[in-house]
Amino acid sequence: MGKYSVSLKTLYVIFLVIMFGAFTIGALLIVDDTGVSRLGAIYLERSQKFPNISNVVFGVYGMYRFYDTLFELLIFSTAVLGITVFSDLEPSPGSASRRPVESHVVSASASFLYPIIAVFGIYLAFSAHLGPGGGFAGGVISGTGILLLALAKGAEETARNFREDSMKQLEYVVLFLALLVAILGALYPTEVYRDALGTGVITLVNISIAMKVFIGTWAILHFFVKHRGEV
Amino acid sequence: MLILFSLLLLGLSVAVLLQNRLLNAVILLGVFSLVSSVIYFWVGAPDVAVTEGAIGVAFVTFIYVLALSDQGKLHVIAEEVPPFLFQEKGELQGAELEILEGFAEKINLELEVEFVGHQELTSLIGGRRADVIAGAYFPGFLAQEEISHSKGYNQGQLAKIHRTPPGEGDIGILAETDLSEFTEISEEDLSRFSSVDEMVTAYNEGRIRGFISDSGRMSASLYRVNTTLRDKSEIVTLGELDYSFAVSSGEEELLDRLNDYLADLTRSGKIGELLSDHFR
Amino acid sequence: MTALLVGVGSYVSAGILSLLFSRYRFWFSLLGWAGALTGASFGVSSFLGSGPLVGTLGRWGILGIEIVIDQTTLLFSGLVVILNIFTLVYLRGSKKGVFYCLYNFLLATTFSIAFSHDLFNLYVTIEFMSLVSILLIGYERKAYQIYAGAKYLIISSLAMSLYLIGLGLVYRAGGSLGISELARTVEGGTDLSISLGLCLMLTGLAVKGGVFLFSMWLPDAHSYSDTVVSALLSGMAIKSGLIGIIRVSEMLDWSQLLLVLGALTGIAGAIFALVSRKPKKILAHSTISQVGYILIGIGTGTPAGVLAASLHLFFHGLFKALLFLSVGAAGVGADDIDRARNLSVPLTSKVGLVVGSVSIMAIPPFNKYFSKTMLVEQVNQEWAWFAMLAIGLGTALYTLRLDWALIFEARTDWAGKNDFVVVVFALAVVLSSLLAWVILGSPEMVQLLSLHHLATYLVIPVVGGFALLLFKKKLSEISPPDFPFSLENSLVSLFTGFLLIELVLFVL
Amino acid sequence: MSTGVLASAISIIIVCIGVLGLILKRNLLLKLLSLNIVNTATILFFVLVVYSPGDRAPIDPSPGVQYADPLPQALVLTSIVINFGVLALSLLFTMVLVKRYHTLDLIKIEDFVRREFEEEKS
Repeated sequence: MGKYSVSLKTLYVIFLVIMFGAFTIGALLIVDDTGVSRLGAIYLERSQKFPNISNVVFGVYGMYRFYDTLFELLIFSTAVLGITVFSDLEPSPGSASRRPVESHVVSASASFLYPIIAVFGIYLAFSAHLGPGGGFAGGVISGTGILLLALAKGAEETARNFREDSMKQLEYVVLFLALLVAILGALYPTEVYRDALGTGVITLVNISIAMKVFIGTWAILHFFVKHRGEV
Repeated sequence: MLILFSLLLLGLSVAVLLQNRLLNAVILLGVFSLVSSVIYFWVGAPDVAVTEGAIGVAFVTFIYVLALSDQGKLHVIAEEVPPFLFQEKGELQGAELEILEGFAEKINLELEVEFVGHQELTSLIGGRRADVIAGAYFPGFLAQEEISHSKGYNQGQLAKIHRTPPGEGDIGILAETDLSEFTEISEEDLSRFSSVDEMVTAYNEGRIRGFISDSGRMSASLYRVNTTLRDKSEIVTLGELDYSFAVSSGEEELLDRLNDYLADLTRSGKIGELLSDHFR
Repeated sequence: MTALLVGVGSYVSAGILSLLFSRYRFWFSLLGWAGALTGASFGVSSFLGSGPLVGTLGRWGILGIEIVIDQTTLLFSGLVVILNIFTLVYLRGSKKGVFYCLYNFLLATTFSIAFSHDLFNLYVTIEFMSLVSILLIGYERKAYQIYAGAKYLIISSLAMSLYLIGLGLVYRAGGSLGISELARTVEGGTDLSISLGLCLMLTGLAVKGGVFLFSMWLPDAHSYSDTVVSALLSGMAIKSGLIGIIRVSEMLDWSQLLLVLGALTGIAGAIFALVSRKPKKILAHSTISQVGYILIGIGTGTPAGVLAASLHLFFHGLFKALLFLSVGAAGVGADDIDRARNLSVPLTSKVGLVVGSVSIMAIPPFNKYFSKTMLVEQVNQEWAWFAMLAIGLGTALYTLRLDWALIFEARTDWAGKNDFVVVVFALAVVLSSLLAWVILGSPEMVQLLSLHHLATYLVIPVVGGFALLLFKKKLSEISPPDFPFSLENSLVSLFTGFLLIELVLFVL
Repeated sequence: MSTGVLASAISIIIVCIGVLGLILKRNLLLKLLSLNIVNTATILFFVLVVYSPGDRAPIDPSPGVQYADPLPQALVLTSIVINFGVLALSLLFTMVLVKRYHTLDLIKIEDFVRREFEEEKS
């Protein structure tokens, strides 16, 4: 009986999921979308007005809808905050003893590779309004690069070199900046995005986002390195 | 081309869910993100591709891999039963230790032994927190469908000790032990205990009229509690059993290699030497 | 626009500052409250000046994020501000800076949801709300809190994925994200294509909004967490999903579907509340039950019905938070009400419980009476009316059962943990019924106070009391089942709910 | 039917597979992996649903050329980050649960949790 009822439930679940899929795919196929005029076309059209922003995607998330991006940043900060709240969790005894392998080759190649990765990340952040990239991707790439250093030189030493505590405060200062830009950008859009400083404001915002994401990425990675192999 | 890549993605998603080993699933998930990132490039969304590449492929995979337990170790969990596997002055000892050390060396893993209570064994192996159950394990020791056991390396008996005349009370037995292979004592007469030591104490206090255990555990316990059985007792052998190891039932590969290794030991005769060293 | 920016800006800054300078966390949070109050009053003055208003953030025209200021906005932002001050004073300095930071972020995002009139902005703010909520649920790191948080997180993440799929369909067919833009498109005639996408979005929002079958995560999350967190989650966080439903239903006429869901939610929630034995669990299930009324209100489809739903949402937020705070202040949230004789409840909590209970039972001069009577006036279908009667009876039953245990059976603790915030809050809840006068004006109020309504709402509790006397023994033998609320089964019931939506949509 | 629609239909199927895994797998970590699949496939759907063959990346647009719709791309960037946040926190919570109960089996965890809650309050 036990086995039978389990398989019945599985069948029911499969039925439900198939119904869901059929509904959604049906909704997709039923609609003939030729001739629908979408907002995207208008964004493309308007992009001529802001010649210093040639990446239209950046225009959308960095200018027209920066308020959403503010919440995106808040979400990332909250994730980092959550990790920080739990970071005084005791690592289990087994995992503390697992020291990274200290080999000269790894260590040397890490210190050689890391600057390249970091420069690439910074480049992505700087050029977000011109080409693909963005502060977020740049920050994550530079932050993940540190993992190399952390694995080669030991997480604790890397953490000490980065002065984690003061960095975290910097992260929230950046959040303030983003808040300011979101508010001012909503109140005085043209002044902020074109007249006041030209590309300056945008690049500044992007670089600070990258900085913030970089710090956050490191904080998350540090937590997981400390609690390695616990799941 | 786009359709081809989407179908590849579909295949990958199925493959992720069919994996038994978590690490493989995680790495396949990384590949899944990579392919989706390629699709973004293809459909003219380089911004999304770069972000997905940075977060989905690199960052998320790193976090998962860091969080997953080290796969370079053979985690053995065991109940402490001298002389099978036990600790003395902080040093691991026992016949099983020698077998497992040899095995771990053969498959290039580092041996890690953790002693746990007998009731935690099932959940630890079921949650893949450990690879092998040791410590005088025998088939029927844990009533669990999700465990497969290896070949035996040593013979033992399942024995029942009871008072003569029997008198009142239940028969004590270890929790989770499945007796259906050996005897027909009905469930109502049994009361379950979490260790043999407790059963010996209960027996001496007269709370139970007898108890059932395997010979290895029984003598270890009598030795440890350092007591003799109080009343006049009779020992009945219920059946023969094979001491062996157990792995989680998904780990067929590990089980095969363990069986091969045990067969090698038997063939070369090493097992006999080893056992005579430890079981005098 | 200024109202939204001032409110959200001050809450976010208060959050960050109380993390950075955690010594002054209380004062920063108080400043944040003052800012939000200013923002909300800007909103009120704008509404009084020029009526309901739809605008875009940043004067970008249709390219920006659409926001709205109408009665729903004002009621919900007012709810946020009121709950904020009472929970803040209740907390005083008892938690660390991190908690205050998360607390302010939660307020910021719910405040923002009140104004949001853009489908993607709703998605982002609601996701942020749930992320902050789960950290607050698991804040004390008890294993059961962590489990409840993880369950909520997984289910809501899946739900928001469904929302995003629906959004994709809607954007493909409608070409816009602003709700009033889309509503214009729908009038143009691409009705079916958009409505299928909106169904998926409705599913996502229903998971957030505490609709039965969709949010089976809710009882665990709301009853396992800390008092203030429970009060905030039940009082306002789940309301953000309902605000989403209100906004989305501006585009389509969903009356049949929402009425069915509302009746189901109300009755099932009441049944579960009736068989539960722990005060916090009862209150959590009661939240689900009350969501039923709100859905019925939205389902009437008339502006007055939606106003009644918003008003109910506002009042429910107040008295449910009051009940959670009273129970939490007494520290009896997880005790068995059948063994209430061993408990002692401080006097202030008893006062709070009395006010909360008469409000939830819709006894005439108290706040819920007005919103519920407005609802009844708007509902046309006979069966929906009977469903509401059943919900009302169920509410009376479980409320009286709770009151019997915690007010009469439990000893009164005169000296101990009296917390006068609860009494002040209770006073505020009593006074809140005046708001109904302000919003409706006197002619409608006189209509609502007609004799047969008054009689109905006095009779229901009496009937409920008698029924309770008869069935009390029987009730204490039942213990509520746990299995519908496990992660796996909640997911199954989510998709069952989706199937129900499909059925109602295609069959009726 | 355009390739974009077909590909987005396939991504819906991937969502369905992820949901099946999410419901039927007992292992908590596999559940998280399935959730990850669902979220990634959703994002893919969102981008593909407005794709038409020959779209170019919307960078430095000039009139008369066909470009991909920039709006979904911008929105999706946000939801990638959101999904990351969800993943990080759920992994953190999983870690805490595993540390406490030494198992990834969700049914066992639920059992332990209920028992613990009852014991603490009685």
